Amino acid sequence: MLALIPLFPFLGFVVNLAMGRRLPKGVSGGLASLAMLASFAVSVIVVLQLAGLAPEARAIEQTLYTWIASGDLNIGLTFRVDPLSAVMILVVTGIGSLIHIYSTAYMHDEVDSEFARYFSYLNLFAAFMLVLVLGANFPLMFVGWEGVGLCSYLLIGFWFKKKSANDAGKKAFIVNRVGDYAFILGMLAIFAKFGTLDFQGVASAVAAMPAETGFGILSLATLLLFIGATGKSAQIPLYTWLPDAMEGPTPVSALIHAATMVTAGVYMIGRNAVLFSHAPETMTIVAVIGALTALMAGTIGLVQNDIKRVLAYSTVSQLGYMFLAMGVGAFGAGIFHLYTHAFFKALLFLGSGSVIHALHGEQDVRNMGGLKKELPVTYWTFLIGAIAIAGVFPLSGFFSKDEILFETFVEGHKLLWTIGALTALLTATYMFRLVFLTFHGERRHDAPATAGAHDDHAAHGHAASSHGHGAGSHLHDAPPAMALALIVLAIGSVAAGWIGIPHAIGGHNELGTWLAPAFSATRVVGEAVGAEAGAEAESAADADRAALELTLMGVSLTIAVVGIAFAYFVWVKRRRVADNMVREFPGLHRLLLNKYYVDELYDATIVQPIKAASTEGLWRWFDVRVIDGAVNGAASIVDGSAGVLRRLQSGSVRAYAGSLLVGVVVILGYYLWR
Amino acid sequence: MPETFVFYAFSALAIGASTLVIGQRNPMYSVMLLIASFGALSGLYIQLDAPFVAVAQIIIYAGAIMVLFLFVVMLLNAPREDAAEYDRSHPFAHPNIGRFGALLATLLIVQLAWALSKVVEIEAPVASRSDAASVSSVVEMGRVLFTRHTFAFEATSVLILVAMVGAVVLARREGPEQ
Amino acid sequence: MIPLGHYLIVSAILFAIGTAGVFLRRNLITILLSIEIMLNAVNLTFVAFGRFAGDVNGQIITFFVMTVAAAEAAVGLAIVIALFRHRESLNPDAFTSLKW
Amino acid sequence: MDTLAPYIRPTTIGIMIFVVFNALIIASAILVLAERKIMGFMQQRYGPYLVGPHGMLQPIADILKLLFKEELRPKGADKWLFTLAPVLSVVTAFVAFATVPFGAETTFFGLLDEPIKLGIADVNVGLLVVFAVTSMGVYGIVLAGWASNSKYALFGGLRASAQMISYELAYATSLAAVIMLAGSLSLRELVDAQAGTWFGVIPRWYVFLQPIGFIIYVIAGVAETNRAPFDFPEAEQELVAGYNTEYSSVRFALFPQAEYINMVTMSAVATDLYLGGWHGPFLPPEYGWIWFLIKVGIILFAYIWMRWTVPRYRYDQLMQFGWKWLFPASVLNLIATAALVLYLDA
Repeated sequence: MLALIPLFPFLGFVVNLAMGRRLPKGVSGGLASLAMLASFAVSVIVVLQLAGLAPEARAIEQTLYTWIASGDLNIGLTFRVDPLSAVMILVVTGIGSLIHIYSTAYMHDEVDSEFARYFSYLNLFAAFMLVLVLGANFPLMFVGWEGVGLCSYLLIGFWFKKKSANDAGKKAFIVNRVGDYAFILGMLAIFAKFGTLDFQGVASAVAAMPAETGFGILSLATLLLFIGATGKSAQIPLYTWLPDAMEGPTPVSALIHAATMVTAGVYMIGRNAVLFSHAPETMTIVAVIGALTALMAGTIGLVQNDIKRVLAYSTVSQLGYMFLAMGVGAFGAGIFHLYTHAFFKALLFLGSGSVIHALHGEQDVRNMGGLKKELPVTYWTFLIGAIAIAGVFPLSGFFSKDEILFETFVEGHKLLWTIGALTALLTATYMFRLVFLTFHGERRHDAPATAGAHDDHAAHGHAASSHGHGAGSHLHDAPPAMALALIVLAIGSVAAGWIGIPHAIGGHNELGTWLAPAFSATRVVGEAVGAEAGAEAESAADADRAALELTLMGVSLTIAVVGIAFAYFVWVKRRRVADNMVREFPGLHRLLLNKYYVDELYDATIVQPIKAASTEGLWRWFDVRVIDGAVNGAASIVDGSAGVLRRLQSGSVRAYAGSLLVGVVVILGYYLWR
Repeated sequence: MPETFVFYAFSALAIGASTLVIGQRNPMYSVMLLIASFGALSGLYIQLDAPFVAVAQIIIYAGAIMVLFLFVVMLLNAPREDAAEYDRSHPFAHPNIGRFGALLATLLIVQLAWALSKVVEIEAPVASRSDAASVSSVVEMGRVLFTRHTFAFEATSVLILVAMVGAVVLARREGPEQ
Repeated sequence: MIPLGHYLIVSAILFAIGTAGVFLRRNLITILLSIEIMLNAVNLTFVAFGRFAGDVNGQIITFFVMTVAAAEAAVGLAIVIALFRHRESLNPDAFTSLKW
Repeated sequence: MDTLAPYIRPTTIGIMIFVVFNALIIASAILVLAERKIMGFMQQRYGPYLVGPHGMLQPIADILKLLFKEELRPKGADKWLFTLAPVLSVVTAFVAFATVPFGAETTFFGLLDEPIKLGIADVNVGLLVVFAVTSMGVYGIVLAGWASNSKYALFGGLRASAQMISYELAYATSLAAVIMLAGSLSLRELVDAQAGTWFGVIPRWYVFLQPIGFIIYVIAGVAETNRAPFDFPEAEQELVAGYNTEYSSVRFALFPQAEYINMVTMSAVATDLYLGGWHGPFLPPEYGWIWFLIKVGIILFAYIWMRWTVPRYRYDQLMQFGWKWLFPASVLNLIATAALVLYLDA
């Protein structure tokens, strides 16, 4: 049963890969979407089964066969679904299917073979993501981990004729490698420590021991794992690939770089909640990194002009939120935010995608504006998404973000809370800056399109030719398939939060209680750590805590409103203010515009040295001298020896007979001596 | 005693004939002398209670193989050995190599002598069933040949076939008719 | 009867003669004849040992040796003829070049 | 008498050798005459008629003539081999008869107290010995052809060697069939295996079991003895006189002598193998040798008859016939016989 969930997309991938170029678009695209829907259906069934079980016993396992068995290392190809992975598979398959459907319309201008290739990649990605989520042990998860990395490379570089796309793909791949390396090391450390790689086994083993004080093996392992997570989930220091990943098709950005893949890191930490919660050092680091990332990305997002880049940075900062939650031990809150974020970020991306689609590849907000009337569906859905992410009651973003902030505060990290609050402000501001620049005000098509826009245009080439008229004349709104996805997601972004309504305002935080067992150790030692989750549940009951929560809610709500108002004031009322600010602080502006020069820094400190080393050392010296030397040396040795041995081939019968006789004498002598 | 005398006579004949075979330049004589030596050897076989082998020796060697040699000698009209002309070019012309060869030969002889000295003088057959009849019976020979050595027997048949084809292919005159 | 050693000595001498012939003669036919001598020396050894071991295996092996000798003679002589067609000579040193 | 006992057997054997030797010589002499006479009759003429009554003494005249001829040896002929060749051929011819039995054991009407077997040597592989020695006979001709340094002689020698090698195969194979039937290699046992009759009328001769084998044997025998129609080594019309072109006087005389003796040997062996040797009706075993002589005489007559009636083949036809018909036929015959023997034993 479980195996079917990743199997369906995989079959779709195989089919599309094998015969996709011969299939018409409708078939290949429909096939892919069907595969996703099927696996979504299966996931729903599975989750219902799961819900049927007792809360403490919620886990369904399926072992296909023993994958690796050597010594005491025994790894089965085992899928396990528990409350946590249940949420994940729903998110992945659900939002994944929506995005598939969306793509059938969005990618419609591609030729058949490209279209099929796109969908085969997309299906493959989904399959790997599901393996990652369902894997019951580290190696299996790592398979999915690597697989989604591969797929993101393939999809980011989908328009491989475009150099920037290729570079972005390679960047994503290589940066991820760094994280994966750390991830492998972490796995090894864990195996060295516990002798098993099964999540349950590790969890129960850890739960048996007291929380680590100081920096020990646990902290090391978890830290390594976390570095892996930063690679996959775009945190400092490995976040730089995500903004560039916007080179890929917009649905890809939505699916991979907002909804699912980037959340893998968060999921991984949640999956090993017990382990992490026993390594306070790492937890602190996670929290700090998360907060910093959130803030930094938010500031950058404030000034970017590429609509998708802004979204990308907002993704980074939202992920920062999630890590913050994880770091402060509020795993439930983190996953909650992951879940809600999946909805509204996918919605935002798809909305931006429909905008770009309508404008034939225009991505620069400075060339947009006033699209409210032309693209009503897009506008309203986009607006909903923006409100949700800004965290306005009662949309989904509000609950999750607020829970995170509350937990942070409760755990006593006042500073981190402040940063979080500030980031919330920034979020509201740049999101609505985006909204206002894109949809309000007068249209600014006279402004010259950016080079990037032109490249994109070339990539979409036939897009322009297919709708004959250029930007500026009448635009058409999202076609039905896209509209469907947008609307569903909009509903999701509104309602998704309602399963996590805190007790303070009369909710029951179903999600929290649902997830609680997943973050405790195995049923046996469940109470040891389950206390934390349970504690949250019952302590929420007492009043002052509720009061605190309520005040904090108010604070964050006001923050959101203030941010929105500020954005409105600056980018709708007083356009000059923005320009003045730019003129006032040119250094700051340039710094932010160039993303703190991080890319340049990496390029100078890492890329160039490696390049030089491999050119001079590996190529010029090792390859040319050592390897080629060895090869040529062997050849010349053979040549020389052959030159000597050739003299034995005299062709003279007597010479041969002589050698024969030597052998006779020697052998006979040997047997005589014995 | 007569058999000793016969033995020495045959041995002397075989050795002398063989020596002469390699001792002179006319291949025709070599062939004839070799036949003589084979005859002597078959005499020795008879002394060893192997009459069948003795006769087969005559039939196969003297009767067939040697006729073949004779035929070839006559066909090529047996040119005398042209000793000198290649010797300068030959690698063995070098004296050191000649000395080495001589050393090798002496070594071989010494080893053979040594080996023979190691052979205890077996006066009588060691096996239990050593009567001449059992050893010389053709029936027994055939039985063993076709039971224990069947595979070798078949293998030799294949070998002969291959040799026949090979000989035909090699000796066929590739002329204009191909 | 005649001791085993005597037969062995005879066959050893014959073998040595054959070897010497292979080395000393410069006539392919004579060399082939020398090889025949060596084979017969071996045959004698086989038969002698067989007789003194009291079974017929020695004689049977002798037959196999004869068969091999026949095959060898046939092929060898064919080769000799073929070579003689190329060079009007039977001197092995005339054929030192491995192809022409 | 007892003191003589140990010497009786050797002396009898010596006497027998003497008798057989002279008998063979005389037989060859008779054959010379017989051949010419029969040839004459076949060609509607008298043949030799002057020397003695009905030219009976013609052979003696021929021998005397040859003895008094001058011995010529061509220049450049190989001295030793030229002399060795005829001797070799005639010696092999004589030796071949050594193991051929020609009569049952007899006491010569009580002259000897223990009976002896008529036949010089009785080897348990006698048949093979005959075969081996006759196969040696080819050397005489080949050497003669090579040694006399003449192209006709050389051709004769070459032909002889090729022809004999070819036909020995069929010859030996047809013998093998008989050997299988009798289960022995000793000629005497072979003959005794043919004693008695089937149904009291048909003698148990192998010729009735081996008709094909018998025919093959005879043909191959003719080829082995270089008789017409297979007399290529001395084909007059093509090579003056073949291998013995250059011979004269006694050396020349030895070749036909050897040829006739070989004929006798062939016939004797044929008699022993296929015609039941000395076994025959009406005569007591002591007189079996008379039967033997009769049978041999019949076969010899057939030889001569064949020579003067069948024309000579062409050489390639000879080879074709030998390899493509005679040899396969004999092999098939052998296989059939083997199957038969297996069937009867089982």
